[in-house]
Amino acid sequence: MRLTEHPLLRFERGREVTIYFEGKPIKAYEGETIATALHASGIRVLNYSANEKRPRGLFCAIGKCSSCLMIVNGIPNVRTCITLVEDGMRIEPQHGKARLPGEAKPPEFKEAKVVRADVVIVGGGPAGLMAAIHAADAGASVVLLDENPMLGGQLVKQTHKFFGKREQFAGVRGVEIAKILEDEVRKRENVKVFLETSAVGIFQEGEEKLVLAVRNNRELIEFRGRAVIVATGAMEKMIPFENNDLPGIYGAGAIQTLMNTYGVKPGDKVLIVGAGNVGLILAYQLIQAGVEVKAIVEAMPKVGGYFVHAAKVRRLGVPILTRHTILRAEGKEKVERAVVAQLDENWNVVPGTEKVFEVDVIALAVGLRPSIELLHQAGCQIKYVRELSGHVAVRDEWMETTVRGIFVAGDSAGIEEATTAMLEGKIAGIAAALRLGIADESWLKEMERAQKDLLEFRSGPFGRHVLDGIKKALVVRE
Amino acid sequence: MSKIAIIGGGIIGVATAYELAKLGEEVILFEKNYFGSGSTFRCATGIRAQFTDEANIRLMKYSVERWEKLEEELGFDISFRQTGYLFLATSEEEVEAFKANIRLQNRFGVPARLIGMDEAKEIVPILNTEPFLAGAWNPEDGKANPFKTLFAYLFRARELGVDAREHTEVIGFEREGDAITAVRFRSNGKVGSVRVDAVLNAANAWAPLINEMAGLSRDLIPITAYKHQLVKTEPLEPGQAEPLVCPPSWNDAYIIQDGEDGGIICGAGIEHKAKGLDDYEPTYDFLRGVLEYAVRIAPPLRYAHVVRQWAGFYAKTPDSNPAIGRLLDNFYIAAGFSGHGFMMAPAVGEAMAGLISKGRSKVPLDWEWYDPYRFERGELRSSAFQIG
Amino acid sequence: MSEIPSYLRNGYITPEELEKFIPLPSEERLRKRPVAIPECPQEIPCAPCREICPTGAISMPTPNDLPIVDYDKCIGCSLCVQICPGLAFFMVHYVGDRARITMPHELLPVPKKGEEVVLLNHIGEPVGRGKVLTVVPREKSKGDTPIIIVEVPVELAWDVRAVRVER
Amino acid sequence: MAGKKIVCRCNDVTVEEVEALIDSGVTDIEELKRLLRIGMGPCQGRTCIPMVLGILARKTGRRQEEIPLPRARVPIRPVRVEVLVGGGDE
Repeated sequence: MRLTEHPLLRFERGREVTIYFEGKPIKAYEGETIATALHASGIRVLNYSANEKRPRGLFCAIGKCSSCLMIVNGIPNVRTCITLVEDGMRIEPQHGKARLPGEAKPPEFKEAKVVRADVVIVGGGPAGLMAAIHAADAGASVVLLDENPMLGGQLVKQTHKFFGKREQFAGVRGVEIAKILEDEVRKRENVKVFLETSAVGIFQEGEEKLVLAVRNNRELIEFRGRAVIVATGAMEKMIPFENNDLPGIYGAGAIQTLMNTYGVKPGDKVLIVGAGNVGLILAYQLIQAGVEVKAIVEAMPKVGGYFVHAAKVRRLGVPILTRHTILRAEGKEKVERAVVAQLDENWNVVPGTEKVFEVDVIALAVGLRPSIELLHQAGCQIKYVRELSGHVAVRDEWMETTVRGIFVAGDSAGIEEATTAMLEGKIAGIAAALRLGIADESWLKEMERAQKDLLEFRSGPFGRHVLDGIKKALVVRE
Repeated sequence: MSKIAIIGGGIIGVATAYELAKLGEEVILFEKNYFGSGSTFRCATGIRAQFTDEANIRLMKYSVERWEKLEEELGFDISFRQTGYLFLATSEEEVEAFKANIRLQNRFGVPARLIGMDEAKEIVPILNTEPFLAGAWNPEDGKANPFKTLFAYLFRARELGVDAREHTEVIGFEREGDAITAVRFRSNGKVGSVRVDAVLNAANAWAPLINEMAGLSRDLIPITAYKHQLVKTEPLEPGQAEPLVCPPSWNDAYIIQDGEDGGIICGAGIEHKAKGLDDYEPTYDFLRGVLEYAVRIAPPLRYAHVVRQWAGFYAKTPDSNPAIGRLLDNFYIAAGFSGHGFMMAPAVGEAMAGLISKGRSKVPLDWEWYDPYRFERGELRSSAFQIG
Repeated sequence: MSEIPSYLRNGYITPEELEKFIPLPSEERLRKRPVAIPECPQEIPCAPCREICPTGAISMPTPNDLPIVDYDKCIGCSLCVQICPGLAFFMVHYVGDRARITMPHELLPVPKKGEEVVLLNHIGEPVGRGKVLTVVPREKSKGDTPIIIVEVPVELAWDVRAVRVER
Repeated sequence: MAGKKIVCRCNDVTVEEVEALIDSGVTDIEELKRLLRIGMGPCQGRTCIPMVLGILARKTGRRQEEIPLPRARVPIRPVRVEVLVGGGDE
């Protein structure tokens, strides 16, 4: 199930190690997650749910959904989708709620490590990276933290080339853009990067903002700064259908992680739900990884993503069933087939139109929503804006939220594209430096240029929708 | 039949509404936010009769008896479990104090007893026995789900005709002399008014504002909102820390396993005065401070994950005992519970309903002890211990 | 539902529908030398084709406009095919009773020059077999996309848009 | 055999359970959350809350804009107790 060749990607695996699943040895590679290694060995059921004991497997692959909790070295509730393998690890599936180990030593109380900077940026995707580059160039000291072991956010899974203009990396693959931006960030001495570091809360302590974070699931770090830029990206939406929790049903991003980050095939035959850009791009990536895509179903009467992405998979033989929905997943402990049906104009299932697809994977690409937990927790005003795909923080033209000194950029400000995320990141980075009195006047012009580029990018039919949404999310400051 | 307005849709207000309806009274209940949003849903779920003074012991002994039958009476699963309270002593002096308390509690029928650490470890498998000398243990103490309890009362109250309105804020009273004749309220931007025969102020932390509307001083019942914070872990298998476990000498720190989802709730007396009645902001010092105690009480807790931290109010009076009784002609109060409202609600609701409807109640509630005018007279009670 | 264009309902576009958005070259032009055909009927914010074109043959006042190729200026260099992020550019060249289709090919295996491959139409149906004339591997491509030139019967020039390599 | 439509993975709450409670008159998201224990498991509401908001909007005819989002709390992702105390030094 591990990919050895790929038309666009090279997989460099770490040292081979052995982990034990229910006592059985399993081959794994350093640098990959427990769930990835288990998946590569064909293990789909990771736990049985808390109350109903329903089988559950990998779903989000980014540590958010709780579907992959297992007992690792005797410790329960470990998120195996973000925990890296270590030689000799003992892994057991969890059955229901966890029992803590009977005895333990009380841990010593220790002061947390403190890291200070002018600007603390949460999220090392396209928005966060651009924010870091520009805040740093404008004179600010910056710390950039990201949950993942590598910078780039979702860019690292994107094998397709980006749209836009050349200066916005048009025609360059997402994976390559990630490398370019990372190089730029690493070049700057006034940017410190903390990987595998999750922000878990923002506290306001006087003039200072405390971003509390956990590195490697082990170390508590207090990032203290005067401005915070939240560029935490997006999370996939879920939809209700029968047995929507069966192992073998994944968020599209999880499949991209398995396949493009770790080089593990998600399965052999896939049904994709959703013909937005994510679903279409995923279909193409699956084909590139040698996986058969049986069909894409889409509830809307048309392809929601860019036509050119649809055309790419159509000419490779993938049907797109518009006005269709998934009714249920079937299978004992994992997906064995998917049942879809046609919808009428009132979104009701048309009787007698059921189709069965024999698949072992169902990929959900039913949309993203902004990850706003940190902003919400920090007290920023939040508003539901349909055009931005969910709840977003209210902000001004400088991307500053209603809490002074907290800025937002990228998908966490509204679902768009990496290109707009980069431009918003640039604006937020400069704005933070300006707000702190670090950047000089000349940076205002640079920021206005980014604002103009954004407006141009958004001036087409796709972007206009977003512009309507942004109007609703905008506060005008005196 | 009189018409009685209750202000505050927390556990005290809703329980009293139910009890009044049982007595045949007409009740209208106002909650400015959603039911339970003030302090009830933010509480640590504990119920105990292990107090250190006669009034509270007797009241809670009675309340626990009501709790035991509440699920059946209300016909709703409220997750009431008598899993006990276990106070732990860290010094010989404390052991002696525990013994004295237990003697007092035993006098009023509370079956508390002193236990050794071996027995404590059987009751709480993840307990760290090493720092403690002995435990004060009452197996009849327990816990319940605050939200379900409130809704159980509410559903029954509504069946009995109570007009319970949420998102409806009381904005003033109409009075004739000392008597309140009508309540003015606002809901969805619209203002309304309803004629009433009596009013109960069950607004706890917000009670001084209601008193002011009735023409009384805000300071008559000096209630101060203190943020009492809690930290909770992910759901865990039941049976690991069921009782409320508290070494009082460790800044009143405690742990208790949620009776419904099994998450372990951690509290401590690390307190902050609220900046305002909308200041529910959890604080960083509490997050780390409470867990420092919690892992010393139960070291295996180190492997559990914290999923949330929140703050509620301890609506505290100067002696940490509530103000319960009549304030004016037809204006009553049951507020300032200082952290004990949830556990006391079955008894207090019944007592208040009796007082308002008939001028008396069979509930063993010491009206003098809880007299709302005691603060004005400067007669403070011995401080009630605040856990739960 | 009549307002939804059929290319969005189906996910592919026929030459007839494409021509409503983008004028197609004459047969004469198609026989002269390879000519770039953008199968790009949707206004999306994207401009690399215009930016890379060495003769300025692609007009696009703003990135959200459709690419309109001036077929007289187009020299058939294939840079647009290599760079197009949507893999929507193709080149067509009529040679006798054959047509040479230049297309991106980002799949494994990459065909070899001279290899016979299965020809696929817009919806992935096999419509015949054809010979690969040229392969520009990814390393040599100016747009990071490998491209191939396939020879097909001239009547399939507007159908064939992908190939399957069978080994 | 009809399968369950799961809204909340952490507590196995189904679409039908959410709908039934709304039908019984509980239409405040905060109340639904507490009665069903949605958003209180280890995923902290990331998967379920948006779906419940959608169901609530559909069933009550309210627009999503009108339904307040339950407050996100510290920590926004689960953190092991030992890390908060002083760093897990396994």
